[in-house]
Amino acid sequence: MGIAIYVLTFALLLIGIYAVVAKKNVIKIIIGVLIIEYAVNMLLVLVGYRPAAQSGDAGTPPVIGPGISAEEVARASVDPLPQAMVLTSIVIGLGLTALMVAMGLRLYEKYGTFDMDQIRRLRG
Amino acid sequence: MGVEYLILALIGFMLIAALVAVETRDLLSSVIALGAAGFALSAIDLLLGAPDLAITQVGVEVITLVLLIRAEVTRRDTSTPALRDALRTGAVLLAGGLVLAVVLLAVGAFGDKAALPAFGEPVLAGGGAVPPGVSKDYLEKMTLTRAEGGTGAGNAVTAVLLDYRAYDTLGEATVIFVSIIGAYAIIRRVGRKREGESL
Amino acid sequence: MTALIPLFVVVPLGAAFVVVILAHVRGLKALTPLLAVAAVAFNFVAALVMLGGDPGRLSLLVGEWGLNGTPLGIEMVCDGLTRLMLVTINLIALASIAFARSYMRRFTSVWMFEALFLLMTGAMNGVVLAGDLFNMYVFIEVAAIASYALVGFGCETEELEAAFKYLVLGTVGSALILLGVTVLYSLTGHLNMARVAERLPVVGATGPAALLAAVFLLAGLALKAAMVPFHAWLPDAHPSAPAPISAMLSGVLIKAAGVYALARIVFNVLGPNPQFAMILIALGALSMVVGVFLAVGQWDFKRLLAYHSISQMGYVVLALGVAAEWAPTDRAIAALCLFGGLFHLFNHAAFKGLLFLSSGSIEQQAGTRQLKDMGGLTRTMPLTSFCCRIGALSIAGVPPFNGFFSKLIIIIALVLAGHPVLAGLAVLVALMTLLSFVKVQRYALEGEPAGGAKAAREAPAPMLAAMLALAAVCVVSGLAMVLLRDQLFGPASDALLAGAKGAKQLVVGAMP
Amino acid sequence: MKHSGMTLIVRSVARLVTGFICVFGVYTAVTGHVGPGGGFSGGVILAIGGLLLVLAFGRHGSLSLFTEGRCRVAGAVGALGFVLVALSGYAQGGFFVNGLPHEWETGGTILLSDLAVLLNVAAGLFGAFLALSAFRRRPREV
Repeated sequence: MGIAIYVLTFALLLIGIYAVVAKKNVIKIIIGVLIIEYAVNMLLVLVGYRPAAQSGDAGTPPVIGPGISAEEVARASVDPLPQAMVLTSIVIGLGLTALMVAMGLRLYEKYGTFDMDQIRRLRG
Repeated sequence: MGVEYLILALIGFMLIAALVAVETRDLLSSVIALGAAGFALSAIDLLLGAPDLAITQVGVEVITLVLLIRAEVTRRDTSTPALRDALRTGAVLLAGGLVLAVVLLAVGAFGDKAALPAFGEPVLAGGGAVPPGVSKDYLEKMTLTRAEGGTGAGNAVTAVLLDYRAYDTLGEATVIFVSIIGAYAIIRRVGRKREGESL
Repeated sequence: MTALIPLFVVVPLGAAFVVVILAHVRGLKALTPLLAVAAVAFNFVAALVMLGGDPGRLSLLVGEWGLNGTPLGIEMVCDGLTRLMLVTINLIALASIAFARSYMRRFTSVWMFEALFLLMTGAMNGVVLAGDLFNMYVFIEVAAIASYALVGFGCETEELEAAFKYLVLGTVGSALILLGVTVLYSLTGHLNMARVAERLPVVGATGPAALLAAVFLLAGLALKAAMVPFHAWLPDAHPSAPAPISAMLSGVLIKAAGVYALARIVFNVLGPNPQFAMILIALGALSMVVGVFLAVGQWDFKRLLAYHSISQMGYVVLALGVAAEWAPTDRAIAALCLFGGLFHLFNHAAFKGLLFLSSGSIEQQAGTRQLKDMGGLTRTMPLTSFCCRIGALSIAGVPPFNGFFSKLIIIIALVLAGHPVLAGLAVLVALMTLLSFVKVQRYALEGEPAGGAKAAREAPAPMLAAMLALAAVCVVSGLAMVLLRDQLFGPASDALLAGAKGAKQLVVGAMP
Repeated sequence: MKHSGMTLIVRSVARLVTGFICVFGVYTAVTGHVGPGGGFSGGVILAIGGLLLVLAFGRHGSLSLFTEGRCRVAGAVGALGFVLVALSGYAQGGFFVNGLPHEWETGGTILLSDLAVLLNVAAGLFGAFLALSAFRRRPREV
């Protein structure tokens, strides 16, 4: 079961890389980059997961709050460090999206197309 | 074990949505399919015990979708496949196959010893060859004082993000700042001045 | 001394934020260039102070988070290699920002350029000071994003296309690096480089999971370092940027975010072994040869320089690979290889920075980058031509200049290490490089002034000062090599050769 | 320039909802040290609030106070605030040392950092959105 989850995550990564390498539309390339980000973020959360004390429940968040004592967090909660890393990585992805969209719009303005092949041809 | 099946199903959904996003010709559908994958990811985050990530992922997803839909000046992907693209696809498949083989080895599909810890049994849980890493300290010292290694925050993710590893977060805040200044720089109306022009 | 370490990162970042604020306050906009120069100059002086101080390892636990010798937070490390990189980065940064004072007059919104430049410099300092894998990734990413925007700063059509291509490939590289870091974390439970290196052998440093991490990290960093076959973005991106940025990208970014990180991870985290050595040797030799063959046919001056960057970085990676091969068995040969490689890394920063700056000066005055449209620049721009010639002689490996010594050491080390074929290749590539720069001399500098070169005038004083300073470095560092070896390169190669064992010493410093 | 807003229903709903979204964003940020959330989530949510208003009322409808330039300055101030929190550690003996009272559920400087990050992210994203949508609408250059 766990192996299938990991393997599917890497399959998602490959779909993203395929889109970046083989697609020629600017928007499609941006989508490919975002899919790669999803796969990486998901892998990070997956490696920190451990099941809740009661099997069948969702994992225990590393947050002390109503109904979750400090002992329970220390014993059974998921790993907080990968989550902090993913938060960083999500924000990096958002910043990159803004930059990529800016470049895509600018390319469209200059060439009137999103097609990288045509862009290359127009450039000569 | 119900959670694992749910996660598997959601990842399957993400894969399908990603394939649709990559392959469909209509760019608006493509972006919406990507959004579906993103929201599935935030559901997975919730199941994996990461509510912070789920909140942020939903927010980021909304902004990403708005930005991408605004960026769609045309709706159609008009590119035509050429021989070179087929070659590239072949190269990706080949490299991907190799990587997947290493991945299968690494996740211990063939019962290898030096494999990744199995899903649901992170290093943190102990029991592997190495003792649990730093995260064990993060979780066990939450209610302690600073001298004993605690931060005084009830949310371990925030404690890691803004105290133990606050320096990373400085980098992260800088990333947002740098990419936004970069976006401003890219969409300036004029990049270079012409002769004798002052702006 | 340790209190100085964070300032390398915080001063440029803080200065960048202040630049953005000042640019929006009426009357204070004129202060932004001064602030940018001051921040970089401060860093350069601080780097020299660090170099002059205690040559051992300095370690700083950020936030003083440590318990019984275990770091809980992030560790910043300053050892011999870091000191060398800090001096290199801030030297080129100072020359480039001084050059940019005049050069960037033609561009609009120069304050954005200054902010991005400072962010890129600070982030590169962060990369070389990082003692933590994820921290290194974050700063590689900051530096890379700033460089994507800077490549497209002119907003012309080709520049935007090059920037987009660079952005996409760079992001894939970053994602691969993060995947590698993830795998290492899930294996060892730590992100601190020293801790990872310590625990990796316990879980199997040569097992499939460690192999997976190595594949991701090496591929991602090779993309960042533009090693063949991951080099497709570099010949478009580096020439498209404004000249001071080309100098920064070719001069230091591919080194700090690519080669330096590669060396750190192979030597200090994964531990040198024959498989990684083979990969590095193959990447290095391939880049060296393919880069120079692609460069010979170029007529665009900046593009030619960009291809030479691939080729010259090939030398460095080749030397690192051979060092990794010999590190477990013969320390002396490995040390010689590292000396050659790191010396060449520094030299390449100096002469490639000089060449890109002079290409920018020529482009601005003569209005063209095409070698065929130039000629006789020696007469119209004597000082720029002089600097350009020194850079060309250095990169071509002509005796008294620095490039000659580092290439000679690499070739000697290759022969001693039992790789005569690779040594022969290195000699061949050096000759091809010489040939290609004879072409530059012949078409751009000699002969009758032609094309845009007729109307060219000498560059303004700040630009000349930056170029002359780098030219002086090229001449002096070649002659002062023997002196520099103990000061600069000894501690640097020791830092790498200490390997996983030495990494344990990284964890010192104050614990609460 | 005449702005392109949306229909009356959308505008009324947007007007109602935006307040809640913004309050929720700030709440998420300031309670980040005791519960789920933090500066980044809060900043992103706050930016969405602004985004909703711009989408419903058009660029010049209700947010003419927040220009691109002001957003840039606010983002820079947020980032600079975070740097100052980092440097304030020097008063306690080192970089990023958390010097404020640091017992259970106070979090020391965490709250201050959260607020700085909130300002940085919200202002930055909103400003970027404004710039990109303004770019989208302007006529093609020759």
